[in-house]
Amino acid sequence: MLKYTIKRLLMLIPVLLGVSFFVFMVMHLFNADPAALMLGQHATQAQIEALRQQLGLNDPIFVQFGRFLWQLLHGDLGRSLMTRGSVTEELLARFPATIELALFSLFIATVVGVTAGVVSAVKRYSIFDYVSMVGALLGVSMPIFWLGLILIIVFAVNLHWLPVAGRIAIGMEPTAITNLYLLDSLLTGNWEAFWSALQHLILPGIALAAYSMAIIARMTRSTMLEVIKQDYIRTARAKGLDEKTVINHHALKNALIPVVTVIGLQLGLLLSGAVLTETVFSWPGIGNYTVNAIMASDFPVVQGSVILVAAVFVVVNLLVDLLYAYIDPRIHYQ
Amino acid sequence: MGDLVVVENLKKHFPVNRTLLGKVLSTVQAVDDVSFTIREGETLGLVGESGCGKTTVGRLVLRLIEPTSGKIQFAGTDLAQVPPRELRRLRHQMQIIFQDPYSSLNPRMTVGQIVAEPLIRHGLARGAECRAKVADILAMVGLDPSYVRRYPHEFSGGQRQRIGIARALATRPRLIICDEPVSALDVSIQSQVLNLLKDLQQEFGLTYLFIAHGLNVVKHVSDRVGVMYLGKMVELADGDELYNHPLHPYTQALLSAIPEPDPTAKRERIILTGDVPSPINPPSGCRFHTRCPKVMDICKRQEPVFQADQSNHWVACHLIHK
Amino acid sequence: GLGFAASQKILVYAKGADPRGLDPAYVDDGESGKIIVNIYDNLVRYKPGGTDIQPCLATSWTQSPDGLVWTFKLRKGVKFHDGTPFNAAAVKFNVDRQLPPNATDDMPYASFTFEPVKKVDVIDNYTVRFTLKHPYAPFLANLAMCMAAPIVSPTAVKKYGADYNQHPVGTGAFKFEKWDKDQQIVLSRNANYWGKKPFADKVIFKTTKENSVRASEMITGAIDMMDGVDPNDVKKLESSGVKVLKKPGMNINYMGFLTHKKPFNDVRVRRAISMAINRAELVKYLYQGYAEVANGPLPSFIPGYDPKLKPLGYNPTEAKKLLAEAGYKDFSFTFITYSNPRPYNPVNGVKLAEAVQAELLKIGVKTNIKVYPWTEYKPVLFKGEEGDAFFYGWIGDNGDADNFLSLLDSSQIETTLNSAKYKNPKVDELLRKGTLVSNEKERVKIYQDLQKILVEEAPWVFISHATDLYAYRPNVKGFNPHPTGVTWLEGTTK
Amino acid sequence: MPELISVQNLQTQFLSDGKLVRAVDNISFSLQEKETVAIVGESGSGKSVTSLSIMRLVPNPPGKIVGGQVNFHGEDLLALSEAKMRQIRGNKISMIFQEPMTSLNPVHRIGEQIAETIMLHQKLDRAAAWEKTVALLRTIGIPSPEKRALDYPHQLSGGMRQRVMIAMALSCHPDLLIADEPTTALDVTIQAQILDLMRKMREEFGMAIMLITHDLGVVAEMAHRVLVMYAGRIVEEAPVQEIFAEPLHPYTVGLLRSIPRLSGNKDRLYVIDGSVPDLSRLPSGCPFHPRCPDAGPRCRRERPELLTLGERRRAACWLRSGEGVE
Amino acid sequence: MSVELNTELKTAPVEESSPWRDFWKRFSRNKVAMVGLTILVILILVSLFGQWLAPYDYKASNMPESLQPPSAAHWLGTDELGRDILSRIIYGTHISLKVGIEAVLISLLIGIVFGAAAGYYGGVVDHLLMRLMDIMLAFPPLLLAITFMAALGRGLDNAIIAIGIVSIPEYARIVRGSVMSVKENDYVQAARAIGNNDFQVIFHHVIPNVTAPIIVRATLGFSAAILEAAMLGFLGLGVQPPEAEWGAMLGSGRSAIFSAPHIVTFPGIAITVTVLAFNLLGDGLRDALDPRMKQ
Ligand SMILES: Nc1ncnc2c1ncn2[C@@H]1O[C@H](COP(=O)(O)OP(=O)(O)OP(=O)(O)O)[C@@H](O)[C@H]1O
Ligand SMILES: Nc1ncnc2c1ncn2[C@@H]1O[C@H](COP(=O)(O)OP(=O)(O)OP(=O)(O)O)[C@@H](O)[C@H]1O
Ligand SMILES: [Mg+2]
Ligand SMILES: [Mg+2]
Ligand code: NI
Repeated sequence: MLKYTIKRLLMLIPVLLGVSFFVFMVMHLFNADPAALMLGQHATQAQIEALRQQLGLNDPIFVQFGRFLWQLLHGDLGRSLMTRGSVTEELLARFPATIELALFSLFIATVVGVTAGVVSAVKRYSIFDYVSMVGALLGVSMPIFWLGLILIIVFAVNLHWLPVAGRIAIGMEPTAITNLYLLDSLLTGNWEAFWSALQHLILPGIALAAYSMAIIARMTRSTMLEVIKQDYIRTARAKGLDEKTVINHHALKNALIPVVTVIGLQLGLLLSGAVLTETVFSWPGIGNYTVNAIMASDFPVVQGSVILVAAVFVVVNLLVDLLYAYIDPRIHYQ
Repeated sequence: MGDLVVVENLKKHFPVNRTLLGKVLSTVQAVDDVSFTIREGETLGLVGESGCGKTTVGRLVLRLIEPTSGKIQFAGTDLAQVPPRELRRLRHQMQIIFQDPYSSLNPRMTVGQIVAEPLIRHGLARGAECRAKVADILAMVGLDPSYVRRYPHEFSGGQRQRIGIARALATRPRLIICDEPVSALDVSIQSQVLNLLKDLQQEFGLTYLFIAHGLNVVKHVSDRVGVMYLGKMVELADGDELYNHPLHPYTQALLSAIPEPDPTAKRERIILTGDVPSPINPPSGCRFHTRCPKVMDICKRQEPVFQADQSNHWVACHLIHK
Repeated sequence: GLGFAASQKILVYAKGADPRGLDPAYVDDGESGKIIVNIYDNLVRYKPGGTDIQPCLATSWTQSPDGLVWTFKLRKGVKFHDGTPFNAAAVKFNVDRQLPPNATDDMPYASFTFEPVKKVDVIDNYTVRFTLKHPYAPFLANLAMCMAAPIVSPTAVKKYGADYNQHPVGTGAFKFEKWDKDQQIVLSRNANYWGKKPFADKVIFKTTKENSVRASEMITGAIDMMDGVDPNDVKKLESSGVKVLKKPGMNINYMGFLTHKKPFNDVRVRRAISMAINRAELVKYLYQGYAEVANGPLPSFIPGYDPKLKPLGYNPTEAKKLLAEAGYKDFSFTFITYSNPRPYNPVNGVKLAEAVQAELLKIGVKTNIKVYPWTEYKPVLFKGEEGDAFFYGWIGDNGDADNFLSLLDSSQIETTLNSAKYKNPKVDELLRKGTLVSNEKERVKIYQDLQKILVEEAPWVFISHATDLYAYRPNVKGFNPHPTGVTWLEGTTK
Repeated sequence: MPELISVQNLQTQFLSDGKLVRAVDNISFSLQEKETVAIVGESGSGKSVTSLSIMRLVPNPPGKIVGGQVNFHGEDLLALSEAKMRQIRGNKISMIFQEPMTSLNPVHRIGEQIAETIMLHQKLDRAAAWEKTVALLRTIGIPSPEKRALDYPHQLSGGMRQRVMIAMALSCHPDLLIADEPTTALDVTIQAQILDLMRKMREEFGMAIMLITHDLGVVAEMAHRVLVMYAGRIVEEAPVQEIFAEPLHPYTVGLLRSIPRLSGNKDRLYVIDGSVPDLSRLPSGCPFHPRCPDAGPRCRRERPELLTLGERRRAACWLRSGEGVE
Repeated sequence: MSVELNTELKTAPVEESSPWRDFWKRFSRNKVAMVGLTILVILILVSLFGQWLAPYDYKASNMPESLQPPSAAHWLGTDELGRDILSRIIYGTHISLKVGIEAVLISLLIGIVFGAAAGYYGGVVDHLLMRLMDIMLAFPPLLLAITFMAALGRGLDNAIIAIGIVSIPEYARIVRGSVMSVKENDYVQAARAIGNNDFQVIFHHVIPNVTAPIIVRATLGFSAAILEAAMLGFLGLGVQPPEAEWGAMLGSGRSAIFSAPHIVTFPGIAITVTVLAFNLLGDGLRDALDPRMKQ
């Protein structure tokens, strides 16, 4: 297992390298001139040219990529054209918000999705089954941003049940430890903040989770149906085990194995879905930031955030694979 | 009659574990140094337990997979050497029938297309002539020629096996490899197919390499029988000779393990202990030594030679060749 | 912190985007300005509601008769938030860092604001002298701007270096406390403020990107005030008990013609198109009344505005006639426009273009629309090759007429500013005169003449001045946004 | 010997693809204590469904037991509550399945899977159950059972897995063991090992065995009595010696003659024409009549009942009814 | 000839059938899938004949009638420029279906070639292609599409290309997996045994048998593509005005969400219904094409 882990970690290097190269190249197809962008409306052509020279934009592309990689190795993603801030810092400042939202959504999606999937499979063709599967279909069919707007109108503006936008009520921020507000407020025992953070998470969390929840529910249902048909389930029943044990002890773990992979993939989708959810809910995360950067052609930021998200995605999938190996003893890694 | 197929020192090692850079770490020695001949018009039976390399031998003989080393002579041509284009031309002389009647027919093709394809590929017939030939062949294997438009899934296992046979027969081959053609069939259907194969052999003078793990079936159809264990041929002899005087302890155990459908028959059973070892790391010396009831010291160290006696009974065992 | 004590007085101001930064030397966006004015003071400051100048860190000033030397007396006893004293050396530091050779290329407002400055001298601890290269009438107004001119703490700039943008230190009514990116910026009361003591203990500038979401927060009471109210939301806000402030904005929303090439090098064609557009209808429906029809480039409250100026009126028949005269039958041309809303055009460039397109169709002029995102738009405009006409606008920086009118100065063709590539020696001449003359009356006269020429020549279709829309909770008092788009919040109470 | 279980008029149906399949169609038979009865028949003839019906494990939907009784220790199993039935499964009646590869749960250790049954039915605590598990594994000839108990199924060979299945089935000393093709998936030499083990266990535990297979060799070797099924029905029943010596039903006759034998000659084999009928579209009359060389008009018309012929024999064929086929 | 014909000839089913007919039989039994198909057929008709169906010109603005709620004259109301929303939605159908079809075609064609090559040849080819796919898979799709858009420039065609490129890896993977498993089938061996060359084997025997998962993925791909295009439209990266794309309608209409909620509601419903129809169809296809549903 350890050897496998190391091997997989080594495999990350070419993938991440490829990812960086890919993004870098794509970004250089950009139409806009970063120097012109930095200088704003009073700039002259000469000034722009001077800045291009200074930024090394006139060097051959591979030299630029080499420089970019070298900086990347030092954790330096360059500076934003808009704010002049270090992209690494700007991203890290927003990353916890995105992670919190994505994890929370993943949590909702997993808990609700798996439960609904299992119950649907066990009570196949019941009302519950139909309702949850129709729900799941809607979940994969509705555009996130539309759902988000509707949730805001209904639950925040009309019903006043939940806050409209933002991460937490003004001034309630818990002492920063991880910058995940839910976690921080728990760690510091700040219940008021916890409650507020939770309330703020619910609507964006649901909007973001809807798609993944649906996928997970459908996936769980179908693998569960598959597993229930297996011989070993028949064996378990033949032993005289009651239905609950059969499902929970014998079926669920097997059914979850493929579901785990899907859940891992969902995190990637959640990170990218966050782009829109964050826009709609003014969530101060990297999705929102990236969209702004794209609108502003702030390409170091776009480049940095895409690399960051891809790296997270790759690492998460590595973790999922390891987890997979852990729950499925058949996968025997030398 | 001469030898249609001569196989010498045939080896096939599958790489199973590679490093990141593609270096092979371990191999499955699926077929290891096997030699035998098949005479024109005879049936050579091949038995052995699951995974011992029977299928691999069959595919090697047709060169559907590339041998690691060794020689395969078909009607005087060394198949291991001929270029692909020529090999494809040779293919109409040698065909194969598979074990699984479900996966061996392309589900998207009609019976007619399936049977006609080899004819068309080899330019043996086209158009109306081809259709007539297909009808002939179908009739030959006992299928109604009106079935040409149907798809394989509309047939029962036995019928599908006949379609497979029809496809193999289409080019009038000299050699047919039968890779467990009846293992997947019900008892009552099995006999239909076995009889058919026999009839066809008589009619066309076909040569069969008949692979199976049911020893009674093999005995029934074969003139000579080879026994394989873990990638090696351990014994090869005339059918009756082999069944009446098995020399290799494995053959003896195998024969005694077959449940005879006769409650009155009382035979001394040899029950082997343990499982077939992995072909990835086969035991040293004689590969059977880990389970052999008559194991000697030498068996663990030295590989026995595959040798024949006067009556052409080949065996690889230290007990025999002292 | 563990939240704010309940007794604290907190004002929450929601806006649409994070500032680019909080170092006035390095920013050029309105969002930054809104916060900067509350952290920093300038030497001079606009009077509430207009662009007249009043003392601030400078208590008084004198100008040499030739208009080249300005001497400022500075306020005594003022301290920066980091405890260092404000004095003449600090002022000199502030200006020097934005003058060659210190100025860097990415200081967007340095050259605009301090271009005429030759040098700055410290006369004594509380007296500072600016020497200009040539007389420049808007100089004082520029010193009141929220870009480049606010006075930063030299110690802090040296301390934080490139990161100063994130750690502003000024002398203003509020101290910078923290900045949660894209979420909020928290300022706290400067208890040692030299001026009127601010009411609020904390001011929070919250970032809520979507207009409608921000309005929703207003309705639910999550925030105290906001800017960037979408005209569509006004009714909903008002019906929810929220107060909506409508202030004439310091901007101009226009459609420019590329005057250096066919067909719009012909003034008749320009005039014809101008007359074919029913601007009143645009204002009424597209902007739902939250804009004023422009009679020329200047908003009404800017000195130099001419209430008597007659714009080219809506007259499709005349327009057709003019076109025929100029020989343009079956006329068609291409607009370029931007994809996003702008302060002068709160619906976006596309919708405006589509509306104009529909108008022109009525006189049989067919048009194509080409859309660019904002950041790509400016370089395209600069090249002047794409399209025949373009949509654009201007937000005034300093409330000076020159700031608007110099957009048609032929010397500004070189920069992106004169996108219409309009060249008229008479206009250039009048503009030059306007910056040199310091007599108010004389200046107004010059600019009024100038505007008459512009209306006749029609390099632009002057469409509208967008109304700035703000909303605030009814319990908020003293919320008084300035026409420049910023709001000093020290007097705001709740 | 006293009767252990008696199945009467058992009927099980499936609804598959909109068609009704009478997988088990009104069959009756019984097993004595300690007796081994083999059920033979071609694929799809209803052997597995019969055994699953006794265990009440027929997947529902699509299957359903629609009639009959299964008397076991004086109770009708089909009428028991689900909870009562669970106490019988794995305890009084246990089952081994054909596929040793898939019948064990891949994600649990084999020791746990055996111990689970023991804990459930014998109310033992974990440690005691584990001890018993290890002992059982030793009995079935698994080397170093303490270590092997911690293995996952995929770490064992097919033969070992089937042994584990047997150990699991025997862990509570059942009165009846149902073995559904326990060796079909195994190699001949391994099959011999397993059959040998089953014989030993039969002696040691003294349970009755219902052995399902289609391999007549296995039958000859293991069974006391044989039931032949065809298309969901029992067509013949006889003690093992007699059925091989003198089969009564033409299907049994054909079956016996169509298998090639080691001792047999190399002539053409006997052929039962045609193929097993589709259970959802059974021919009228005797379901075997289209393939029967001796069928007469009556066979096409009327379905023959299972008639008792002689002391311990039954057959369902007009030829044997004394009434003829005309 | 001495081989006798068997009686099984007589008992075998006689009716002519084909896999497609069977498939259609199974499929048409699935009511939900039929609903999906019906909706799609309607949408396709609408997209083909939209010009004649739409009550107004989708780009004709009429300022005095802006932001009207649904009424008899404008069934779904009007937008900020007074354009008829129904007409715009009808017109948008064409664009959405175009996005779906073209994006899927792009990813399908490239994906099949990559996947078939990787799956059939294995080894180095497989390794190289799949590492490339891994790299692309490392990006969340929307983000990757946006990145491409940032580079390619905005506009519908670029959006379609971006969306198409982004899902190539998924198709390649599916095709590769299916090819690898189909390759194991004896009929592929048989095809080689009767003298087919690689090309013939791949195109006659392998590809036709991997269509089921590809078709299913493609139907779901339509919906994914439509949703992604809508997202790009929402962000303002999609079509050029005054074209009517649903996502863009939603995006530009969201400022009026309080004063005229209908201008976002209807395009939202249009997207949901279309995507739903594709999903229903995809589910139905999956069931109907599932080999386990065959006997
Ligand atoms: N393509 C392959 N790659 C790796 N190993 C293989 C491959 N094909 C066969 N083997 C291995 O080679 C050995 C021999 O396989 P083969 O299929 O020839 O056995 P067999 O005697 O036909 O078995 P069975 O009776 O199960 O069909 C087995 O261990 C098998 O796992
Ligand atoms: N889950 C099921 N759904 C539908 N039909 C079923 C199901 N299980 C069994 N059947 C049908 O019941 C009939 C009897 O099946 P059964 O499994 O008892 O046969 P068998 O004699 O055990 O065959 P085999 O030797 O292949 O195991 C078959 O025709 C089969 O199609
Ligand atoms: Mg084989
Ligand atoms: Mg069975
Ligand atoms: Ni003949």
